[in-house]
Amino acid sequence: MEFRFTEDQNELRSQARRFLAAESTAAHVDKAMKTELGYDPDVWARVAGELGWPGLVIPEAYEGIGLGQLDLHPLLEEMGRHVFCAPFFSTVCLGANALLVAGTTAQKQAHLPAIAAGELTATLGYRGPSAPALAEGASAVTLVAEERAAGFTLTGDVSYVVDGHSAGLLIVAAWVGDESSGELGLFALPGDTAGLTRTYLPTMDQTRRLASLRFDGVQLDKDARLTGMEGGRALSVILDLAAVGLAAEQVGAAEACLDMAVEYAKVRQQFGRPIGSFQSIKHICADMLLKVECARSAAFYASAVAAQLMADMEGGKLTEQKGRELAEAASSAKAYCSDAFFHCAGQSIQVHGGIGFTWEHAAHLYFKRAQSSRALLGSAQHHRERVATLLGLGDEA
Amino acid sequence: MEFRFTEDQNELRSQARRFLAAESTAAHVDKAMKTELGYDPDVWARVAGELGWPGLVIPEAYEGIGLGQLDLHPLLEEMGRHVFCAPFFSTVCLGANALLVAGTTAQKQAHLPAIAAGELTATLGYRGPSAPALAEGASAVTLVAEERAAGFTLTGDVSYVVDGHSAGLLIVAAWVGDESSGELGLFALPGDTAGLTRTYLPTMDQTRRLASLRFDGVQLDKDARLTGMEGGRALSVILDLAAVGLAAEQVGAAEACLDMAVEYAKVRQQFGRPIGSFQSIKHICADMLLKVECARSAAFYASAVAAQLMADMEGGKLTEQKGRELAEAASSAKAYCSDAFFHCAGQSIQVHGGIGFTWEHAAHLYFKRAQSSRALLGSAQHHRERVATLLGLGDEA
Amino acid sequence: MDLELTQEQLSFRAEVRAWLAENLTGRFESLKGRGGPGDEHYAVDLRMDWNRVMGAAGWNCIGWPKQHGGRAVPLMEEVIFNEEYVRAGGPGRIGHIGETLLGPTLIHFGSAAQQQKYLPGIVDGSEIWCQGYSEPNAGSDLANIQTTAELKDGKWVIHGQKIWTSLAPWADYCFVLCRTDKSAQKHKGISYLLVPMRQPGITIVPIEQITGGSEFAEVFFDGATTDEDNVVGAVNDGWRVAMGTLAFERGASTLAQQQQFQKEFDLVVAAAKRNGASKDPVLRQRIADAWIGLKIMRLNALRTLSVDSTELGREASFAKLYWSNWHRDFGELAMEVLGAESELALPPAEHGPYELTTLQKSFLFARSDTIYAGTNQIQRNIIGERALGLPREPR
Amino acid sequence: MDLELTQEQLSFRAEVRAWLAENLTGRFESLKGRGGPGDEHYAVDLRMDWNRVMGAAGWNCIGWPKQHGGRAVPLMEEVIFNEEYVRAGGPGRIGHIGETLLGPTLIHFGSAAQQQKYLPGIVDGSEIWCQGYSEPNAGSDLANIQTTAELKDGKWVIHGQKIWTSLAPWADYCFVLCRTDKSAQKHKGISYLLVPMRQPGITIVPIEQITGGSEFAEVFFDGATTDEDNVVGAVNDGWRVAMGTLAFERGASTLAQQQQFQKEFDLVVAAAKRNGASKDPVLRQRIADAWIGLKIMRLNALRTLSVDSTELGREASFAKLYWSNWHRDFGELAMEVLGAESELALPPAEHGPYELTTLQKSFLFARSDTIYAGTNQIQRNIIGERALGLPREPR
Repeated sequence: MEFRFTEDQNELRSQARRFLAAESTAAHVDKAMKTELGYDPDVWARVAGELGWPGLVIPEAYEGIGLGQLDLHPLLEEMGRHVFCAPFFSTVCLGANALLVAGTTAQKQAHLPAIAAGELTATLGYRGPSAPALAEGASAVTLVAEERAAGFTLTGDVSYVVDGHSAGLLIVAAWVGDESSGELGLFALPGDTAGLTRTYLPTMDQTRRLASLRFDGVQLDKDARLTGMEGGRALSVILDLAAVGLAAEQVGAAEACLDMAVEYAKVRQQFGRPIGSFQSIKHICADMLLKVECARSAAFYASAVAAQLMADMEGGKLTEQKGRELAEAASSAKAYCSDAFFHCAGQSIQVHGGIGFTWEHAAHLYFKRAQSSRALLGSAQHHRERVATLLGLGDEA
Repeated sequence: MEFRFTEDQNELRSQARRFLAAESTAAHVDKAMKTELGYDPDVWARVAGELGWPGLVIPEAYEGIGLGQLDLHPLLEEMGRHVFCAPFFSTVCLGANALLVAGTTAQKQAHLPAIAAGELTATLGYRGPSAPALAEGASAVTLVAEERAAGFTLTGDVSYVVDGHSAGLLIVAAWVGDESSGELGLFALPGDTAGLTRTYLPTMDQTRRLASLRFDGVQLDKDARLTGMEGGRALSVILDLAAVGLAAEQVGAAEACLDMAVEYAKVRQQFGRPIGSFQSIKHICADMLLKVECARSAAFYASAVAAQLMADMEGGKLTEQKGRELAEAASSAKAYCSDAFFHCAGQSIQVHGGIGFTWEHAAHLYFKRAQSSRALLGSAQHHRERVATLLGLGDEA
Repeated sequence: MDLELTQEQLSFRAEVRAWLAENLTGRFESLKGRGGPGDEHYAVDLRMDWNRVMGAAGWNCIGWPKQHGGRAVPLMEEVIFNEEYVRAGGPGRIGHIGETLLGPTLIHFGSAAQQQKYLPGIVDGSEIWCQGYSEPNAGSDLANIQTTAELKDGKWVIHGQKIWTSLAPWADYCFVLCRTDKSAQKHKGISYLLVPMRQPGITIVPIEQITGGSEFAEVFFDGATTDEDNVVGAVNDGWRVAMGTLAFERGASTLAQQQQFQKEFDLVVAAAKRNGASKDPVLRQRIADAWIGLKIMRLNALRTLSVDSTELGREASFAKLYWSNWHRDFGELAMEVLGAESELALPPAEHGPYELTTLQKSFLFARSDTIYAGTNQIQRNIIGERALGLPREPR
Repeated sequence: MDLELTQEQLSFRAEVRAWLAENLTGRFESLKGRGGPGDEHYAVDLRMDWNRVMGAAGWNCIGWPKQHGGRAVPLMEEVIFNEEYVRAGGPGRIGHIGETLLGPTLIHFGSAAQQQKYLPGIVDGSEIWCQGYSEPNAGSDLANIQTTAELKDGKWVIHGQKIWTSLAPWADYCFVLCRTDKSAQKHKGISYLLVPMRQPGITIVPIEQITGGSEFAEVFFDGATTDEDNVVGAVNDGWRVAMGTLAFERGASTLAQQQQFQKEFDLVVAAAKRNGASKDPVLRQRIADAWIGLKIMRLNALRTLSVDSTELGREASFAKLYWSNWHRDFGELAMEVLGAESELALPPAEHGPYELTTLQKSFLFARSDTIYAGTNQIQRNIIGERALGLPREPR
């Protein structure tokens, strides 16, 4: 039994940290987040070209590097740590994962090589703007796909789509027929499909873009539907994989908040001594450390379960039990890491005092990212409720 | 507008503090809590004879002192502060209040003078042992009163009755007919009524006695039913008044925890200085102070609303609005004071370190009392949910 | 205890309400609900006009003694005025630093000449003040200020840097803590100077904050001057004057603030009812808890107002800690109630490049509440040492 | 990362499981699930028998080197043993202080003679140790101990008082921190002595604790003696030895403790299902949160076990703070889930005058978890200073 990062994973982390320390500085972030695109396409081209990150978890059969979700973990931690503005999370954690889970071989062949090469960005949308605030996953879907002889007609709205205004490939969840059918379909379509209107949505956290998609009777061919796995189950697995990725990001970001606070507490003097020598500040930092490392345990374990599930799936032996394990691990990690990151981001501001809430200091970027990550893919409350259900609470009568 | 204690109330508090400092020492409490009765009858006789406390809120028409619920507040704070073991809460806050709210003039005449004189103790029972954990008030009642020509036959169980094994007068809530009738009745009966079995229940908090009552076809006359107010409404008002009283007790007890912790932090030396000079301990104490004073504001306000309601009721002009105000104030106070007392009792142990969890030190008495007070008359969660309902949340659709 | 208003108080309230209904209209309509904390730089010129209208009608400084231009109303009337003002949507008071901090300081510590020169402009609403206390290295440790003032040819010549100064670009004057005796011990050798803001030698650099707004500024003094007699209290006795200023706040405005929070709370309840969060038992708990906390904030303030000023109760010692933590937690709750929607800022067409909703601003700005005017840590020290008598840390 | 057991580990587990199934029966049946923290004084004599049975079968001290009587199994096997032991309901190990604290200390710091004299009794389960560290005025500030030992005629003569000593009435020996040079600075001049408990000059006074039990005792030394060579390490170098003792704990038992907590957690889930609390969304949140916390406790321990001992990760620094706070919060949750029933102790007929349920004991005893073996405050200091490198407080 071994529960630690391998040498290779540590090397990947070091590589990522070197690159991002140079290419995702506060100045880069500030510049990127003020553009509507939300990232620097030149940096993204280098990420794909020099580093090959978009293809990291794409199998070699589809021209990727063929590593697993567990290797993604240190990379995502570093992206969180540097508030990296890039379509990585949308393209890899949402888009590529959706194709890997639910795509047919032909669909994978059609899109994954382009994603791995960095030529195609992608994302997944599922939440309708009118869905109840607490609905999540399938129950938040309001888009409808009417089945025709030649394919499908999609009508309705999807919102809160990460990088939805710029992604080259959109994957959306829709009720086939209507919601009462209970049949959920996943559909892949190019971002410039006729009848589709995409609107960029300004957000409180400017480091991750959201968009809304209006489907005005969009006509899709039959083969736009991802049929590699039943739609409802596939959406659940994809969102779990994405939650695991987001949790890893949150760990790195939380640790950045801790590190900033500790460094500041060591040098900032008040009353003739470093503020970190006062118990109030020292204990705030100690509690942050605890949360960061606990978050890391939860997220890293969830990444391991995700990696096993993907391996099982490739081997054609995905079990109910494994899906349940992933759900449990993903929801635990997302709930814990969301709260941990938010806690650390808030406490980092508190330790920094006045400068902590200025625009000039990076603390606010983390704080806003903590809030947006917390709201994305279901609140901590939603995920805890899911854990309670998985524990069998409430089944007894 | 004035929101402070009057001279008379401060005088009552001083009197109570003097008496209880002498008669409710740690040694007294330890002795009383090891008896099955749970209090010292001689001290109780003096409380009634010398001080007249049992008659404090009983109108002069019934041979009481005729003060209001607001005057009860400082007295209850002091009883909480000294963990006073006596049937005061049961007799006055539950029993006498039940008669005042729901009794007919004849029923008041029959019992209140004896209560005021200290000759009769009383209590109220409503919760069935099989009621769901989260049910409270009427929905926790399982006892049934079958109506006969000559009166009522009571069958079933009531549990968690404060001082129920020793009270001279029992007031119990029961469904008239059966639960589906939706008609709740309150019944007064002597503790030694035939067919009634009373069992003392050992509790984690030994400073307040609970008992269970088994009604094995107990025959009561028609005039045993309290008909001064509709039973369901009456039970709600009585439990609110009791919750307000309990909240006042919690404030005094919480303050005792704070005071003990502060005194200890001033004298206990570690690392060559008083532990209260360390920020960690100092800040714990500061947060306790905040909670104590906020609890006092909430409870004192609730006492004021209770006093107004009782005055309105005596004047025959009790409105729906006033009942609602009491519900809001009582639930707010009970929720906040429960948490505040629990917090302070726990933190007081923490500040005391090792000796804080010994039997010899009084800290454990407060901690157990905090837990039992929190569970009594509905959890903080129950009361917050009630506040949410009163705010109209969830009514919209 | 008596929680009812007297007949006089009821008619005072009616008077305030009527005046506001009649005057806070027309061109001032756009000010409603704006200009509070986190938004203090909003529409400053129009708010200065409004301040003069208030002054002309005698509504500024109503608690001041009559000889200084006030109405000498009792504290409870001040409370009533503030509550009505918030209820009517009255904008953040642009003159509040003059009215609540500098004015009382001058009334208590100032010379007759200073009172005559500076108080009328506050009362009539024509002159705006800002505060020069904090410095980059003097935050929690305020006595560590390094800004100096030297007397040369009958003028104080000032060098140094102040930070977190609200309204600096619009202020006519600033009260500035300066070190006037470098050889003295930390808390000694500080003087309290009144300095005109519109002069060479003063540079104002706005600080962009977490919300994207710039409520605060840095103020650089590079040889700015003020007349010798613009020192309040004795030279080198400014620390005592500054601490006095902080004590003048006695809770009248806390109630107005509580009502401001109530407005934000109502927004959250409305959002919860709209999006279904009001039916969620977990969020219901948190909303009820916030409501109870808000109610207690009000009750605490009423208790503070009900004691004689000579025996300030312990409930006054934690007001800042209490409201700032309540507001911080409330901001978080607001975002949870909004769910996914919590991320959506205002649409770009109508608004600037980064314009947040009221609740988003509240959520973000609340993070500064637990820092400015004494951090949570400092507040807990003060409560522990002053209200509970716990020993100070060895220094 | 590999979370699967190896083939060797699986068969080791099977061996442990089989032995426990066969031996933890009959007269030992009554010990199941008893004797843990808060209950250490339960059925001590029978547990001493059990300890000898364990010893005879070679299950005590399995991680020790073979030359000292252990099996030298790897850390993961120790974990597996502990987990199986808890799963089988194995009682609190009466010899744990000898096995986990004194033994490793002697192996590391002791003389060959000391090792030969004292280790066999721990391994075979015949001798029980207790710890003499804390004193009334040396709690968090352990180095402030005042108990003295003076060398007279080849014997250390000891005077003073120790407190919070578990198992004192049953122990054969105590390792005692004594001041042996009063003129030296605080952390110097302390020696680590091995003292027989059954002698005149030692008085043991049990301390009744919050649960009504008496797990701890005060130990008074009034001229008790021990041989000159019963000092571990050099005279006056005992502080270093004592700190070494504390470092031997590396998480193997944390996993067993986590599993003990899991058993308590299961009791709460069962209660929730029985009384309907499991359907309450607010309590469901808290139960799920506790479960996640418990899972993380296990994951943290696995991480600690997976690193080389030379590079102990930061996740080891907060294990105590984490589990004690988890357990404190869990106790509170347990009471909330039980509701009104949380008050009911065990019926008096069958039980003593004050006999609490398992969950009540856990709830109460958890309040000491955040205090003993380093309070929360001390733990946060250690994390801040050692793991984060923050400066110490000026002393």
